[in-house]
Amino acid sequence: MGVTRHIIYRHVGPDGPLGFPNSPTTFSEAATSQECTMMTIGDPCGRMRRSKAATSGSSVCVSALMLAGCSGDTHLSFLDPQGPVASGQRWHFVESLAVLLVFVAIPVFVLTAWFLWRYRYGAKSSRYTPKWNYSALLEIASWAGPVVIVVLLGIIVWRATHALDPYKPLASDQPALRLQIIGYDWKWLFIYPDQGIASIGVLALPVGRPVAIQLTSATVMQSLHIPALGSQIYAMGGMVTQLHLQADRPGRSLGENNMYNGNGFHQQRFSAVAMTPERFSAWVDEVHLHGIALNDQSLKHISQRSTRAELIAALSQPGASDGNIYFKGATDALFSTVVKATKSGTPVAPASVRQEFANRAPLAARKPTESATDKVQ
Amino acid sequence: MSFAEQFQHPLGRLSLESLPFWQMLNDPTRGNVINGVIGTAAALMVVIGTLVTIAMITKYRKWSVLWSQWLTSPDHKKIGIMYVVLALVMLIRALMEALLMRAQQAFGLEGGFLSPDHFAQLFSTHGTIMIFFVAMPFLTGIINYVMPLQIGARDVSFPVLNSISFWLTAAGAALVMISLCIGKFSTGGWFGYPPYTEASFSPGVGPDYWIWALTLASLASTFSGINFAVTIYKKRAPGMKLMVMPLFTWTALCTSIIMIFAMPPLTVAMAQLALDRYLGFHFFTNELGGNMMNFANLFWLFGHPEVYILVLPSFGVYSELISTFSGKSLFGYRSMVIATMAIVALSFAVWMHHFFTMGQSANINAVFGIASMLIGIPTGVKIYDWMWTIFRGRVRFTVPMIYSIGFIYLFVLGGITGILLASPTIDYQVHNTVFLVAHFHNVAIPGALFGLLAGYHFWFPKAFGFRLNERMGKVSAFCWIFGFMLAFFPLYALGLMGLPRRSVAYTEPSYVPLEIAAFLGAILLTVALVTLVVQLWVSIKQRDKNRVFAGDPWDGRSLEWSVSAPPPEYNFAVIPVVTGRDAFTLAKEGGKAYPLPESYTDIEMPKNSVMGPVLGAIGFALAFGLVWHILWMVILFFVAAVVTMIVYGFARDTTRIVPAQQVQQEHRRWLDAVAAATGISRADEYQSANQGLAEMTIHEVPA
Amino acid sequence: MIDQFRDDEETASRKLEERKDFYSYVWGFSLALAMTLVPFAVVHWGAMRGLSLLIFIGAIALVQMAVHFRFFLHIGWRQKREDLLLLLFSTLLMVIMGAGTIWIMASLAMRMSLPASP
Amino acid sequence: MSHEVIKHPGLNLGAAHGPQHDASEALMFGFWIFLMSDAILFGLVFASYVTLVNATAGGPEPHALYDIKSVFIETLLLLASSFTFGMASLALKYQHSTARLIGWLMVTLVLGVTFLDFELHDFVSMFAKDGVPSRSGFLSAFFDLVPLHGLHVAGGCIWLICLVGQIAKYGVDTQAKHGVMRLALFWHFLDIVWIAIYSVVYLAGLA
Ligand code: HEA
Ligand code: HEA
Ligand code: CUA
Ligand SMILES: [Cu+2]
Repeated sequence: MGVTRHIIYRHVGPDGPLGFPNSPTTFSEAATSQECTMMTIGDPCGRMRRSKAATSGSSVCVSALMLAGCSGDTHLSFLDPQGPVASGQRWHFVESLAVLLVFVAIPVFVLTAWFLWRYRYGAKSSRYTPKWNYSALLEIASWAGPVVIVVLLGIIVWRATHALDPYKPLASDQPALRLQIIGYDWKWLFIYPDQGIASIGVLALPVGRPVAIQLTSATVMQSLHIPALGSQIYAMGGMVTQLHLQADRPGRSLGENNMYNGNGFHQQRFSAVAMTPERFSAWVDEVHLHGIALNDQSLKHISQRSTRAELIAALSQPGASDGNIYFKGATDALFSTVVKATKSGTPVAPASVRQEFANRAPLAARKPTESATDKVQ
Repeated sequence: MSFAEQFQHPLGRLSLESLPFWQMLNDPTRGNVINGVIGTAAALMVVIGTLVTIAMITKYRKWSVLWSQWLTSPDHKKIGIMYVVLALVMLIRALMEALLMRAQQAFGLEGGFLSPDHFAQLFSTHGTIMIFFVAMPFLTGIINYVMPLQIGARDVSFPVLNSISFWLTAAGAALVMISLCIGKFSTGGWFGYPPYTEASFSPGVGPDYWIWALTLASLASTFSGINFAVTIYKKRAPGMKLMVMPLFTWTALCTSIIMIFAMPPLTVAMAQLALDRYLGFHFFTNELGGNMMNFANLFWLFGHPEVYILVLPSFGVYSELISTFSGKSLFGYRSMVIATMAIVALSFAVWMHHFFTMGQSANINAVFGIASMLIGIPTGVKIYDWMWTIFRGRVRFTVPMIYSIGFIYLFVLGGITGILLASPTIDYQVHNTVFLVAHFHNVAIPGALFGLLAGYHFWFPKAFGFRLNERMGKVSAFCWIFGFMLAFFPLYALGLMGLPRRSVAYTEPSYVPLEIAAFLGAILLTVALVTLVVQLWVSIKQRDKNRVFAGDPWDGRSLEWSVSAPPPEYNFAVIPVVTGRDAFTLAKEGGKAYPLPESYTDIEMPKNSVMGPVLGAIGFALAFGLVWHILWMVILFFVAAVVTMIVYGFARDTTRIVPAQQVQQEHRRWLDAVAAATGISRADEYQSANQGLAEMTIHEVPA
Repeated sequence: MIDQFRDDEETASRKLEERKDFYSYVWGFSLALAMTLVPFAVVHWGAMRGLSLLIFIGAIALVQMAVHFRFFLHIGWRQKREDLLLLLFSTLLMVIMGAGTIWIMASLAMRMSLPASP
Repeated sequence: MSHEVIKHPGLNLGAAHGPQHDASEALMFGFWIFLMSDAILFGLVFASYVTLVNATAGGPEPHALYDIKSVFIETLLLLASSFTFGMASLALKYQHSTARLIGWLMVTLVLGVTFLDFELHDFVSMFAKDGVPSRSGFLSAFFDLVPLHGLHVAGGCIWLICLVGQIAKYGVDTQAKHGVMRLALFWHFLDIVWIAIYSVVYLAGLA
């Protein structure tokens, strides 16, 4: 960390999402801070260390809610699936890879090596037929082999693509949890419209219940990806995409943006934390109690081009001290408002071309955001 | 500021701030200093490199030779060589950038030494350069050099247009180079998706540099494609029917067809983005009805066929090599041709697999996924036919052959990961992770670049009259192969571990060992390149020992081996008559490889033309003016371009005559040398005894 | 004398050819004119509506293009094979690219609008 | 004679022109390929237009902007110019007087320039109705597609003038002939593009 001025955002928060100073929780301060220390030491990946910016002002960390999330490493990969979508994808991946290795790679590798050795220049006794260049049988085999493989794969692919379409709601006896996600530069805002809360930096999910997500972007194109839970999907300004996920067991998974969107791109990460339904509702209550109001003013800050750490500094409010930010007062209308606003932009009225161009912001005036972020890096 | 005002200042947007060290001097924070130093060093290399080159040319008084023998030459062979040199120069930059990126990521746990902005410029320029200004010029150069010789033609159909194509490419390359010294390049990656690259999110000059560089390259490629296609259709030697053409020529034809039809989507995408940026249109903006998804659509309509532009010529090279160095005629010629054409057709029908995750219906995803997999069929046929060519042959493990073997193994792996990506379900997980980065390097390097490198070793003696040092070639080849594996296999694992591409840094300590391995791989690749350069130097030193004037050092099979090395400017003293596939081998077998013509005729050749350099310079200046909003420059050079073309329309008398007598003299001198040379067996290929005359030894060995 | 005769014959056949060529342009022009007028009239006086009108316009346009290719660009079956193949191949690509684009963009547009009720 | 294979698209010079006829083959083929590449370009601009045609973003819509009568006249002008260019081609092929060739070419030029004039008027009247390209995605697409064709026509006009200049200077030599033949292809090709614009943009837009 000290080597450079980069602040790489670490997952300080997920295990203690509610880092409100002096938050009157049901957990004793002593117990939690002790636990924090313990976990800080015990965390094999050193994930508990905090960047200075993020920790400032935080003295207490309520992590009991998140114990499960803390217990292991972050799940990075769909090969270590935490839900039905990812495990379906893993199975499909293994199956396809096996077909390809067994029927494509191995035959080519073995035969080529064998031919090369047997028919090397020095080999005097192997057959040599310099003019032989056609054999109907071999030709047919060369075409038919791949055809068969592709047909086989094609069937698998057709089925898997439809089964795992991210737009397809997951079958479940529980109603899906609605979630709306807005991509900002360089953070995701997770809105729980039915709970009336929102968060940045941590995505809390109840275990065993499908999550129906709508995504949009308030800026450029982004791609939400939580490998251990399931698919990635683009989020685009003025548009709404959908994603369905589910976590099967408590745990913390890596979440990120996969579509480059500027200097803070690599810091646009978060933790998807799956927890038991009870803990989830406790978490929701907690956020209601201590979240920052999601109003015009905080939204103005959020929509700046800034990393999460910069945003926290800008908000300069308690409730953000563990590196994540929690909001109360999120409404159902917010998401569609953002979609519409992004889509319409600022209407331009003039009748003549000259005026039309006059309305565009001067290039020089558009620059500053870049230099602002340079400072932090 | 209005549109007119933006363009009002005589220097447009140019200012001292555009210099790479400006920020460092004004705000000397640590990060700024590191970036400033790297940037300045890079800019200095460009400037000093240019100055030194100019000084050397002046010192040795080579300007007039350079001008009249090379820069204005319409000779396809010289243009071909200039393309390869351009590729090499650009490669040096792109490789250094790759090395920097790998170093940054190796130390990228929590930071590293590069600023995100700098890193973004690295991957954007690296990708752009490698595709448009390394791979494309390299393959265009090789096609230029080899194809007319293979079909028994004296030149391409439109030699001046050929020169113009080259100079437009060079202008694009120069634009990318100058972005190091003045201003910045785009940070949007090689496909620069809007709205990120729109004026509202990237107001600087970066995307403009990228737009105009690509536009120049795209125009040039369209012209090259047309030129090659017409040449192949209309200038074949008598008897060279389509189904008799060497496979490299076939792939050149197919590549040209892709160039002709795949460049328009790129041109449209670039033009529309430029309209957005310059005139406030709304093609790809968020607001007012813009639709950035159509940019992705247009770009990949170009982008996917483009990757087959990269790989098809190499497929052609492998076909020639494997047949030559197995001492056997190519297995399944007809299948090979059909497969190549199938790849061309299919390449236009799969573009959507680059944005499976955009949200379209599962039906569309599945259709395009399966269509992508179909490409595995013709590609597989090619792989198998190469294997059957080796089968019952006599394989010589020469440098080009080592590349070919490396290719077969590694490309099959890369193809397999391509097939995995073609499954939407899997793509949903690995799209835009470094798994994808591993895939495309895995196909682009062993597929496209190994082939071009092998072709370089194969045809170098033809172009320059002496062979390359074999031992160093082998060292280099093995460094390429193992360096590649070390550099890119770890990325597959990293991608599966969730590392997004274009990450300047990461927080996961478990990535570190793999990242370091990849860095070592990149170093090994650099060693490979250095070895290649040293090899060239050593070979030039030893050239007198390795002359192959007779022209046929490897027992070649097609017409290019039937002339002297290097060939005369008119290629063939007398246009050969072709009787079948492997035309030269047939001639050798029939004892008619070196016929003595009864008479010679005058040969009409195109005169030198300044059109290429002039239009290249104008194109560069026009693009530069556009990038920096320098109005007078834009107008001036636009008018200049139009006027130049009008003036050229009035040009008459553009050919000159090589007198029959001169042709006779040169041809006889070569025939004498052939007569004086001793044929050597394949075992002695790498001895000094190899003067370019192959001993005819076809002894079948029955079962 | 015989030369003279041959020349005459040649001029005669060239005259014939010229007439043929000339009428090709006349035919092309008249047909094209008709096919410009008819859809114009239909649209202008509202003789048809909706989808059927669009199909009608499209069909006439395609026929008119074929007419131009035939009578102005002189594309026919006696063409060199590569010229015709090129045209057909380009048409194929245009269909793939155009139809593909519209298919994909329509699907995206449909799946990406803001759901009516939350 | 008439059983001869046609060597290239467009009016063939025919054997009477000797080597000039043979030499035209590669040149015309090259130009034909270029036109096909250009056709793809137009095709994609059309596809962009179709995807954006509804993206009016609250701005003016086709009905409010297009003037079908003016477009109809433009179409007639272009059609007539294709015919007059055909006459020029005949004058070239059958070696009529140079004056006749130039005459037909000039008529074509006048028609082309008149077309451009009408088109510019259309654009100006659209501007007056707030139909500027920066108003919406739809208008962006419109002003990409239609003026692109217009630019091609303008380029054709300049080319035509140059050819007349060459003929004036060198007479109807090989290069002038090949120039006229290629311009003919270009001109007729632009006509075909215009039919698509006429139908897809204007007629369908007003339907
Ligand atoms: C042809 C294409 C090509 C080639 C050859 C390479 C070569 C290399 N590439 Fe690159 N790369 C791209 C195309 C290519 N790349 C593209 C398109 C991107 C994406 C950009 C984006 O994100 O937008 C990318 C991105 C990319 C990244 C960014 C990954 C990320 O997004 O996180 C990295 C990181 O290290 C990388 C590394 C390398 C390395 C180490 C090499 C090399 O070291 C490998 C060695 C290869 C060579 C050194 C060149 C081959 C040799 C010759 C041509 C010989 C010439 C000889 C003569 C002329 C005689 N590449
Ligand atoms: C030379 C370049 C090259 C080549 C040849 C290929 C070849 C292939 N590519 Fe690759 N690809 C790229 C360059 C290339 N690609 C680049 C640059 C990108 C990324 C651009 C970016 O995002 O920056 C990319 C991205 C890319 C994607 C998008 C992924 C994403 O964005 O998420 C996909 C998805 O389908 C894909 C698929 C394929 C397939 C199916 C092939 C096939 O052609 C492979 C066929 C070969 C084989 C299959 C092996 C041999 C076959 C056999 C031995 C026969 C038997 C096998 C079967 C029947 C399966 N490629
Ligand atoms: Cu766990 Cu703090
Ligand atoms: Cu692709």
